[in-house]
Parts: sequence; C-alpha cells; structure tokens
Amino acid sequence: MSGYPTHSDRPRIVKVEESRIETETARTIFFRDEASLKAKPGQFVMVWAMGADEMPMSLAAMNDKGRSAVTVKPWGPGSNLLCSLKSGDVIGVRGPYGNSFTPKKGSVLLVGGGSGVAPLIPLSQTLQEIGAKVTFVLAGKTSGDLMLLGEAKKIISKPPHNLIIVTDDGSAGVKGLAPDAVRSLLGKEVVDQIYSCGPEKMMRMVFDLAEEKRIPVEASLERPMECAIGLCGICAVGKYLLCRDGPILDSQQLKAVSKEFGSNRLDRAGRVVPV
Amino acid sequence: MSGYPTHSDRPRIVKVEESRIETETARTIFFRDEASLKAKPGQFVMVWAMGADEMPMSLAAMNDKGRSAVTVKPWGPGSNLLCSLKSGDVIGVRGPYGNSFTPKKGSVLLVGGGSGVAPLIPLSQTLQEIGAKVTFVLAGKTSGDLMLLGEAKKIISKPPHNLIIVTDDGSAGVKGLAPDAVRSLLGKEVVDQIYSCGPEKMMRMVFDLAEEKRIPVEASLERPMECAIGLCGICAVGKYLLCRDGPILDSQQLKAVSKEFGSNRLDRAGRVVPV
Amino acid sequence: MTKAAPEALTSRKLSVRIAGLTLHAPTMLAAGVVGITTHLLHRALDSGAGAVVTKSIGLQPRESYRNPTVVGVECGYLNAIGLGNPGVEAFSEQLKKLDRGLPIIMSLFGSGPDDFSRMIPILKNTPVKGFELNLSCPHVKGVGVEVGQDPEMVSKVVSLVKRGVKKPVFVKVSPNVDSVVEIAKAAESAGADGITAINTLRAMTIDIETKRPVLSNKFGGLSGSAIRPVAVRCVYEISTSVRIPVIGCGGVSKWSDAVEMLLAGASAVQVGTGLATQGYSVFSGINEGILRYLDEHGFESVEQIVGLSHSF
Amino acid sequence: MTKAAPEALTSRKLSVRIAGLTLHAPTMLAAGVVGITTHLLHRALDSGAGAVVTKSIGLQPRESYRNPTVVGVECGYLNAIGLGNPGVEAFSEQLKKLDRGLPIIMSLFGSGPDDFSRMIPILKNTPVKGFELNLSCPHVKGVGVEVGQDPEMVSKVVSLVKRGVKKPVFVKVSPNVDSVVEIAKAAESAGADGITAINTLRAMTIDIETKRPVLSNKFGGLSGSAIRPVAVRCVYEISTSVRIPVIGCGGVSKWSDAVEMLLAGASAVQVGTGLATQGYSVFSGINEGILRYLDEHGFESVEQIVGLSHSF
Ligand SMILES: Cc1cc2nc3c(=O)[nH]c(=O)nc-3n(C[C@H](O)[C@H](O)[C@H](O)COP(=O)(O)OP(=O)(O)OC[C@H]3O[C@@H](n4cnc5c(N)ncnc54)[C@H](O)[C@@H]3O)c2cc1C
Ligand SMILES: Cc1cc2nc3c(=O)[nH]c(=O)nc-3n(C[C@H](O)[C@H](O)[C@H](O)COP(=O)(O)OP(=O)(O)OC[C@H]3O[C@@H](n4cnc5c(N)ncnc54)[C@H](O)[C@@H]3O)c2cc1C
Ligand SMILES: Cc1cc2nc3c(=O)[nH]c(=O)nc-3n(C[C@H](O)[C@H](O)[C@H](O)COP(=O)(O)O)c2cc1C
Ligand SMILES: Cc1cc2nc3c(=O)[nH]c(=O)nc-3n(C[C@H](O)[C@H](O)[C@H](O)COP(=O)(O)O)c2cc1C
Ligand code: FES
Ligand code: FES
Repeated sequence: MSGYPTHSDRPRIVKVEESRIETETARTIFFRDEASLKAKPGQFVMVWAMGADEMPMSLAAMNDKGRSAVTVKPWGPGSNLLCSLKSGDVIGVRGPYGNSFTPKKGSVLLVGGGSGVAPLIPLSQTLQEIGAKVTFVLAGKTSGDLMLLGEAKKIISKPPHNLIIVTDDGSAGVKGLAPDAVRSLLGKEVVDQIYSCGPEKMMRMVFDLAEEKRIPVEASLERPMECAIGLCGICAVGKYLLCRDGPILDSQQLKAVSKEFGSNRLDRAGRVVPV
Repeated sequence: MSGYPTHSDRPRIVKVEESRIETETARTIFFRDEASLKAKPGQFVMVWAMGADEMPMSLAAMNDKGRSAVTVKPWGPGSNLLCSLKSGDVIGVRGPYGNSFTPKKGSVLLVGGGSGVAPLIPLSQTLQEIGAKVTFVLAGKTSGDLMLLGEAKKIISKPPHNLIIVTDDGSAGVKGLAPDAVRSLLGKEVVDQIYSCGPEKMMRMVFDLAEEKRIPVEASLERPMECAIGLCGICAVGKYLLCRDGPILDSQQLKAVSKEFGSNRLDRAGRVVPV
Repeated sequence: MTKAAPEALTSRKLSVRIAGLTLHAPTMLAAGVVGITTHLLHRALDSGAGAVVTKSIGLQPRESYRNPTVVGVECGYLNAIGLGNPGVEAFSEQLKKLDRGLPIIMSLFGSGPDDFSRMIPILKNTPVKGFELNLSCPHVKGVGVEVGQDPEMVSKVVSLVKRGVKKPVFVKVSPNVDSVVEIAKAAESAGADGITAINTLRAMTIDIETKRPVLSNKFGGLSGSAIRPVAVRCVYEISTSVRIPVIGCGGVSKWSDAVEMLLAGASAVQVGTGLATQGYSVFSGINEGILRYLDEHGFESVEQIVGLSHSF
Repeated sequence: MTKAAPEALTSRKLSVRIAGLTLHAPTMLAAGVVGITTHLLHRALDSGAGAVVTKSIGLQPRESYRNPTVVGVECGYLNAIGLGNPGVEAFSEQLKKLDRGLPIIMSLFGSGPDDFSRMIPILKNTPVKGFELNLSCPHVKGVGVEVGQDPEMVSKVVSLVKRGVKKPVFVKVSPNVDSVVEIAKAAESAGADGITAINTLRAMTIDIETKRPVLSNKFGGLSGSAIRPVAVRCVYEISTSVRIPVIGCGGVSKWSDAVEMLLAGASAVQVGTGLATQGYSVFSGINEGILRYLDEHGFESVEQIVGLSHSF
C-alpha cells in the first residue's frame, strides 16, 4: 500500500499476514508495521477491527523476522472479529503506546495467564539476552487454553531457565492456579523480580504473595480504553491513566491503587464495576 | 523577549536597534532577527509597521555584526511610520522571502537607484568576496537622495572596483540619469553581468541597453504584496509571482514580461495601472 | 493541593476571580478530558490546574460509543466519545468523597429543559463550586449543539438551572453556529455567570485505504491546535459583546497560547487536548510561562492582561 | 494546455464530468488564490489543474484591506484580503483576451440580489464555463457568509443568477453556519448546479508581544490543513443530502487529502493554501497520486471512488 503520511495516533492499515491458531478460539495475528518493530516488551497497540471495535492489545512479538503480532482471545464483537480474520484481511494499528517492563538481571519470575502470556514472550527473550535466570509460569484453564506455548518453549529451552505449565484441571503441567505455583516456587527459590500479566485477580494474588516476601512486582493491567493517549480517562486505575502511566504498574503503584487492583474498574459509562 | 515558537509566516517582533539617517526622510533600520541572518542578497522580508501596514523590504544588511537592516523611503502610511521609529520601538518581521541574485565572477555592473540600492549593498560584498570586478552605479535625484552611500564607499573602496555616483542635477558625481551612465560605461568596458534595483522605468532602460549588447541582467522588481507566499496573486508580473519567482527576474524572464516590465502593474484592487 | 507547590502555583499574580470563584491560577482542565473520576480530577489540581471541569454528566448512565472514538488528524484530534457517563446520581455520589473546598465545576448535558429539571434536585447536594452547561457537543444527536444553536432553548435551560442551583453557571458554546455572540448574549440575559468558548468543531476523517470513516460514529469533534484561531476569535467576539467573564478553550497547550487567549478577552483558559500532547505537566508549564510573561511585560497580575487586545 | 502534459495530466481515468463540464482532472484552483490575472489562471491550468476559479469579483472595483492581510498560524493561514478586485467590468474584459475553451469558473460576490442583478448583463458576455457564488466569505461585512447564512437569501440569489446566465452555477458554502446541509439544500432547490464546500472558518490571531490582532481587519478566514476535517465532514453531509455534485475544498495539499475528499463525496477538489505550501506543482502532484491510488486499488476512473465512504 502506497506510503502517505499519517498521524501517529491514526490507525495504519496493515494486512494480516498470518493468523495462527493458539487455542480453539484464540489466534495470534501477524502483521507488518514499522512503528511496532520499535516497541518495547509490555507496550501495546490499538487494533482496529473495522466495523466492530478498536481495542488495546499487547504486542506478543515486535520483530519476528520483520513481523509483529498480537494474541487475541475472543470476548466481544471486536476480539471475535479479529479472531475470524484470514491472511490478506486488513486491520488498523496505532501506537505503540504505554510504558514497558523494566528488564532486570538476576533470578526473575514471569507469571502469565490466558492472553496475558503475550507481552511476557518478548520480555522473556530480552531477559535471557541480558543474562537473567528466567522462570516462566504459563497458566490456562485447561491444556487447550494455553497460549503461545510453542513460543515459550522455544525461548525457555534449557536450564537454568525454567518453564512451568499450570492448568486448573491438570490437563497439562501442574494442576492448580498460577498463584499456587508461585507460592510453592517462592518457598523454594530466591526471586529478585516478578513480572505478571493475565486475569487481574490472579495478578492480585501473585502481588500479595510477593509483598509478603518483599519481592518487587511489575504487573500489566487491562482496562477499557478509548483514546490510549491520556484524554478520555476511562482507563483510570486510581490516579493513574493505564494508557500512559501503564499498562505496567510497579509494586509501589500497585500499593497506591490497592483498593482498585483486583477489585474494580470503570466500564464504558464510567461506572465503577468489578474487574 | 522570551522565545516561543512561531510560524515562519507570522511576524516576529523585533526591536529597532538603530534608525540611521540616509536622506532627509529615508532611514536604515537595524534589528536582530535569527532568520534574516541567513538570508541571501536580494531576498526581502515583510516588515510590519504596526497600525499602518506590512510591506516588502529588501534586506540592506543580513548580518552586520549580528544585525540585519532595511532601508526605507517614505511614501505612504507604512513607510512613513517606519521612518519615524526610534531605537527601542518594535516592528514585525517575517521571511526572508523570494529568490536571490546569482553572484557571478568576471566584470559585473550594479545599477541602483533610490532605495533600490539596498539589496545591491550585500550583493556587492558577496561579489567582491568571490573575486568579481565590481562597478557600482549609485543614483539619486540629488546628492541628498543618495542612499547607503557610506556603505557603498566602504565596500567599493579601491580599484579595480569602481563606484560611480550619478545625480539628476549633478549635485554629486556625474550629472544625468543612471541609464546614461550605464550607456557610456557599456561603450567603454566589457561587462559580463548587470544587476539592477530601483525605479522600474530606470531598470527597463538599463535592460534595453543590455539587450542590445546581449549582456545578461538580473533586475529586482517591486510590486504591491499581500501574502508574500504565493497565495494572493497581487504581485503578478506576467505569469510570475514576484514574491516567489522573484523579486529578481533574469533577462529571459524580463523578456517574457516585456509588456508589463516598466509599464504596468496591479494595484491593490487588482486593476492594471502604470508602474 | 496535597503537595508543596512550585512558585508559579502559589504566585498571587496568577490568581483570578471568575463569577465569584477564586482560582489560584487561570488554567483549568476542560470538560470531558480525563475528568471522569475523582482521582483524576484531583491529579489535575495537584498538577497546577486552578480549577477542573468534570466529564459531561447526564440524567441517566450512558455508555460511550464503540471505538474508534478518538483519532489523530494532522493538527489535532477528532473525538466522538458519545458523552459516556455514569449518570448524575452515581457521579454526584463519587464527588461527595472529595474535599468540599476543591475548585471543581461539574459539566452537564441534556436534551432540553426537562432533562435539566430532573437533574436539579440531585445537583443541589453535589459538592461542586459551579456548573458548566455543555450546550455544544457536536456529535451526539439531540443534545449539545442542537440545543445550543437555538437562543430560546439556551435561554430556557440557563434560567431553569440558575433558579435551581445557587452556584455559578457557565455556558459552553459551540463554534458550529451562525452567531456565537447571539448565543452568548442569550445565555447572559438568562442569567449565566460566564461563557466557556469553545467546544469542538464538527468534523470527520476517512481512512483512504479502506474508504471507511474512522470514527465509529462517523462524525466527531475537532480539537487541538487546529481550532485555536477559531477559539480566539470566539473569545474576542464574545468578550467584547457580553459583561460576564469568558473562559477560553480550544487548542491551548503552551503558555503562549494561553496568553493569546487572555489577551483576546478570556479570564481563564481550559486545556483539553494539550493533556494528550504534554501530559499533566501542561498546567504548570502554562502557569510558569504566564508568570514569566507578566514579569517581562511589567504586569502585576494576570487579570491586568485580560482583553488587552481590545484596545487596538 | 500549452505544454506537453505528463501522463497523469492526460490519463482518461482522471477525467470527471461535473454539472455538464468535463475536466481532464478533478483538481481545481480555489477561488481567490492567485486567480486575479489571466496569466496566473493560465499558469494553474498549465500546471495540471482541471479547472480554475477566479478571485471573487464584485460589482465595483474594491481595494484589499491594508496589510497584514495574511498570517501563518500553527496549522494553516488566516487571511483577510477583503475581496479586493477590479470589478466585474474590468475583469470580464481581461478574460476576453483568453482562449474561449479554457475551463475557467468565475467567482462572484455581492451584498444581495441587487448586486447580482446588476452584474448579470456583464456576465452574459463573459467567456467562462460557469460561475461560483461566494456566499461564504467570513471577513467582509454584508457580503459572503452574512448572505450565505440565510437560506432564503441563498435561494433568491441563486434563482436570480440561474435565470440570468445560461451556464452552470456553483454555490460556495461556509462552515460558519448552524447547518451547512440546510444551505446546500436551499441552493439545490433554487437551481444550483453544484456546491463548493467549504470556504474558510472565521478566526483570529493575536500577537502576544504587542497584544495586537495581527490582521489589519482583526478577523480573517482560517484555511489549510487545520480545516480539512471540517471540510471533509461538510462534503460528506452535503453529498449525502443533495443530488447535485459537490466540490471539496479546504486543506487539500497532498494526493491523499484529495482522495479523502473524493471518498467523502466530492466530485472534484479545489486547492487554495496548498499552493503556498507546495507551489504550482501541487496540481500535478495530486493528479499523479490519485492516478496511482486508482491503479493500486483497481479503479478505472476517478468517478468510481466518489462517495465510496457512504456505504459504511
Ligand atoms: C494494555 C492492554 C493490553 C491488552 N492485551 C490483550 C491481548 O494481548 N490479547 C487480548 O485478547 N486482549 C487484550 N486486552 C483486552 C482487550 O483489549 C479487550 O478488552 C478484549 O479483547 C475484549 O474486547 P471486545 O471488544 O472483544 O469485548 P467487549 O465487548 O469489550 O467485552 C465482551 C464481554 O467480555 C468481557 N471481557 C472482556 N475482556 C475480558 C477479560 N480480559 N476478562 C474477563 N472478561 C472480559 C467483557 O466484560 C464483556 O462482558 C488488553 C487490554 C489492555 C488494556
Ligand atoms: C521585493 C520588494 C522589495 C522592496 N524593498 C524596498 C526597500 O528596500 N525600501 C523601500 O523603501 N521600499 C521597498 N519596497 C517598496 C515597499 O514595499 C513599499 O511599496 C513602499 O515602502 C511604499 O509603501 P507604503 O505602504 O508606505 O505606501 P503606499 O501607501 O503603498 O503608497 C503611497 C503612494 O506612494 C506611491 N509609491 C509607493 N512606492 C513607490 C515607489 N517605489 N515608486 C513610486 N511611487 C511609489 C504609491 O503608488 C502611492 O501613491 C520593496 C518592494 C518590494 C516588492
Ligand atoms: C476526548 C474528549 C472528550 C471531550 N468531552 C467533552 C465533554 O464531555 N463535554 C464538553 O463540554 N466538552 C468535551 N470535550 C471538548 C473539550 O472540553 C474542549 O472544549 C475541546 O476539546 C477544545 O479544547 P482543546 O483543543 O484544548 O481540546 C471533549 C474533548 C475531547 C478531546
Ligand atoms: C488568500 C486567500 C484568498 C481567498 N479568497 C477567496 C475569494 O476571493 N473567494 C472565495 O470564495 N474564497 C476565497 N478564499 C477561500 C479559498 O477559496 C478556500 O475556500 C479556502 O482557503 C479553503 O481551502 P484551502 O484550505 O485549500 O485554502 C481565499 C483563501 C485564501 C487563503
Ligand atoms: S484510554 Fe483514554 S485516557 Fe487512557
Ligand atoms: S504577494 Fe501574494 S502572491 Fe505574491
């Protein structure tokens, strides 16, 4: 498509180059976008599913041989449409937006659930590159719900790195919830930093465990978003705008929003509702 | 005055640092303006005489120890106001606009009359710097009407350069009109290039003489201007917009506008009137 | 104010009185921009805003339009959020958790006198310093500018609200009208305490690859630098036509923009889109710049420069 | 056309028919921009414009306002030239020197039906392809938008001119109105052959050092990129409400801007301020870009993309 100047906050139209099956319904969508190539692990883009919605999506890949990707779990009209797209269909992308994880050397623990695994994939790669010892807890309801497992296995391929699979029903890996796995891990090992993304209640439990041990956490939260540039306020978590100050909050910030974190959010009418 | 960003086509407010007496009524106004420092000989700025008018003025100096200057002859409200300003008063300046003279080595002739001497001053300096042999015909009605004479004398101070002063009444230099002096010069000397600025009828006569001898001319014309950026059309000379394609036209262009050059122009109602 | 404020935030020179309210600085948060939670309102105040205006609140809860609701254009942004809001009851409850003294102005919208009458009983107990009537939203049918284009309707709504609440009422006007002055005068006659000028301009953008209007609502409001010259014009025209104060809004993101508005006749300025381009520091940046300007030009107070351009 | 034209200028794909006129390309010179002499009109045609509109001409000669009449703002320009023009008689005489076949459209302004009636006898012999009625100038009292805000007045003027001249008549509308659609419909009912949307937005800028409005007329019209989203919206609204063709104008300086206008429903585009930012090459640049777009998207003609955004 012929290049013409666009505003950085205007959707850029890109072709879906591949839609890879993650679970029965979830897909990882690959596309080519200059600006996404330069994103940092944890940043997100606004993905325009034309005719349906525009949604924030963490980048699951920034530069996989020149392609970027998002992993989408269908919930409503927008994400459903995205998951139904075929190669050659188009989407709009703007961003990348938001802050990014702070990669730390030492012994680090990544805890991802559902589509929350997405931003942890590029992060785990960076962490390995800078010499961290990476433990990755990858959780899903059942074995069929595990996302980006192939990518994770490729990256976390040999010791000292460690990939721990957790399912609610035990159909793959350890049976239980991700926080259970984290509790037992923290009992055995020294962890210098925790990174987490996934269902907010899961992250809250991980955070509370980490607080007991005074282990710093960076958690990537989700909120409805409209503008993604700090205008509409709908992404508020306490005094933070998740689109600009987040999506990643650190332990200090998480403490400051302790009342909201894992409990409630705004809906698209600005009403306070449970997360 | 504190710096804040302005559009390049918006007046920048500058202080008059000095208003130097040129003739009984004409003044050279010095000011400091970043953008004017980088102008080339022949370019002009739009000078805002607040409350009265905004007018095109050739730069008589681009960088005289960090100062730029315009030489103004009073005609109407705008130029009158400019000539009445004192040090510390403010004017607005936008530009520089337009093309510039093409400095050539060899034997060159400059012909300036009235305030038209202004752009020839920085040009003569450049010409000397690149090694041209400069003859400067500086004309005025009487000795009291000669502008920028001091500057000219400073630059054209010794052979092979030559300053020829011409007045209608012979009160200084040679008696006669500038074209007379040019005619006699062209009879005696080889001239490779003529540059001219001043009353248009004078320039036309100089151009016709030069055409006979096939000497290339660059003449800086004057027209009413409104926008100075190629929008309003009021500065039209034939198909040229003097603010963008000019103010300097070369022999080929002058031939193309032969009907208008020295004869007529548009007034501020777009009517064709004599120059 | 919860933190020690830098000089600009505390300088008496910046303080303005508008419609009986004293603001420590003439820089306000514009309606609808982040002002949807008490935390975010508070953060704007902590960042130097002299007052904050809430998101526009209606009688009933209302969801925003489907995304895209915001899109960047060459010189600003289009938005068609759709007046999403939790409804006057829920929002008033939220506000009650805040310190009563804070300079919060509540923005209201409605489809006519009826809506406003029904909100009034709730507004009586809402702990805000004043109200701003959004009679100027360009992208929601039946409310906003469709109300605000009709001088009679403006007059009705303003008198009604003024009778109902005992606090200053500002009327926010739209440039999408034949005569903004006529609307402002109607508001003044009906008892408005001030005019906020302007809301966004009705606008649209189309994606040329897919040929689709980008906003889900197709039409939205243009804000940002693009509209500043229109806003400055409205402020000038209104402030030379009415006696009540005018608050300038539209494309203000730098101190020099704010000074231009003040010179045009605004008693204070609001910042919307500037928050996206500059972040929360936009307030202190503008305040400090204004203070510098006052000092360099020998003024004792920001009130001295309001409307100075009128003398030319 | 006096010169050999590059491919884009001669491609049949670019040709459009509007109100009975055939233009070799959908890119026109906007009214008032350099079109004050026959030479300059001709130069725009030589540079690839499919048609050119003259400066707005009135009954009597009229001087422009004192400078400053044009000033740059962050995202465009303000101008208050003041409708300076040599009067309909002198200008018609000038036009007679030109080749009769050239696609020249003459822009006219007047303070009401009277002015227009008195121009008609002269216009009958003026060698132009059509007329554009400037009922939308935002900065001259009594003409332009003050006429163009009143649907009845629009109707009167249009019927009158249509009866008097046997050529296509376009009506240029202003965004400074309650409803641009209402005005366009009034023009259509009165017999207009097309609508040009839009003229500039009434605006102002103040120099903060001297506190002066920059323009000598204080108020002027905002043009350039800043107004494109407003123009696109007006084109969309009008073209979905009337059956006559719409010509899009406002902030077009790149081919992608032009395509956006066409998709919005414009049958052709006009370029004003783009001439200042891009020079005369703006026309060929846009034409070539449109052609590339048509090829890449598999369209046979520019007419196929007009209004394609309406289907969403
Ligand atoms: C920074 C950020 C990054 C994100 N990254 C991703 C990502 O990589 N992959 C991804 O699939 N999504 C991600 N999301 C979530 C995504 O933006 C959408 O919220 C989600 O896709 C649902 O959108 P929708 O419009 O299809 O559904 P909606 O119409 O918004 O929702 C339909 C229903 O599903 C419920 N629902 C939606 N999302 C969830 C959820 N996460 N948990 C529980 N219930 C939910 C809603 O409450 C509603 O009832 C991210 C969000 C943020 C803020
Ligand atoms: C590129 C360019 C460079 C210029 N440089 C200079 C410069 O360096 N110095 C300078 O003084 N002027 C210069 N001028 C001319 C200047 O812009 C004004 O036209 C002039 O100063 C008169 O402006 P005004 O508004 O005061 O008078 P106006 O109100 O425009 O004119 C008053 C009366 O004087 C007549 N008049 C104005 N100028 C002339 C003239 N040159 N010859 C004969 N009659 C005239 C007018 O026709 C009118 O009758 C330049 C013009 C151009 C286009
Ligand atoms: C995202 C967004 C939401 C807005 N919501 C409202 C609103 O609810 N009520 C209102 O009166 N104005 C609303 N506005 C308009 C602004 O308050 C302001 O009038 C306009 O944006 C112009 O100012 P700016 O250029 O500083 O943004 C909104 C503007 C934006 C950008
Ligand atoms: C310097 C200038 C002069 C103009 N003069 C006229 C005019 O005489 N008649 C008219 O209808 N429009 C006039 N306009 C408006 C333009 O035709 C056009 O509608 C407007 O500038 C928006 O288009 P743009 O953004 O491409 O410039 C003028 C615009 C400019 C910038
Ligand atoms: S999404 Fe709008 S402020 Fe964050
Ligand atoms: S001065 Fe306006 S086009 Fe040259």
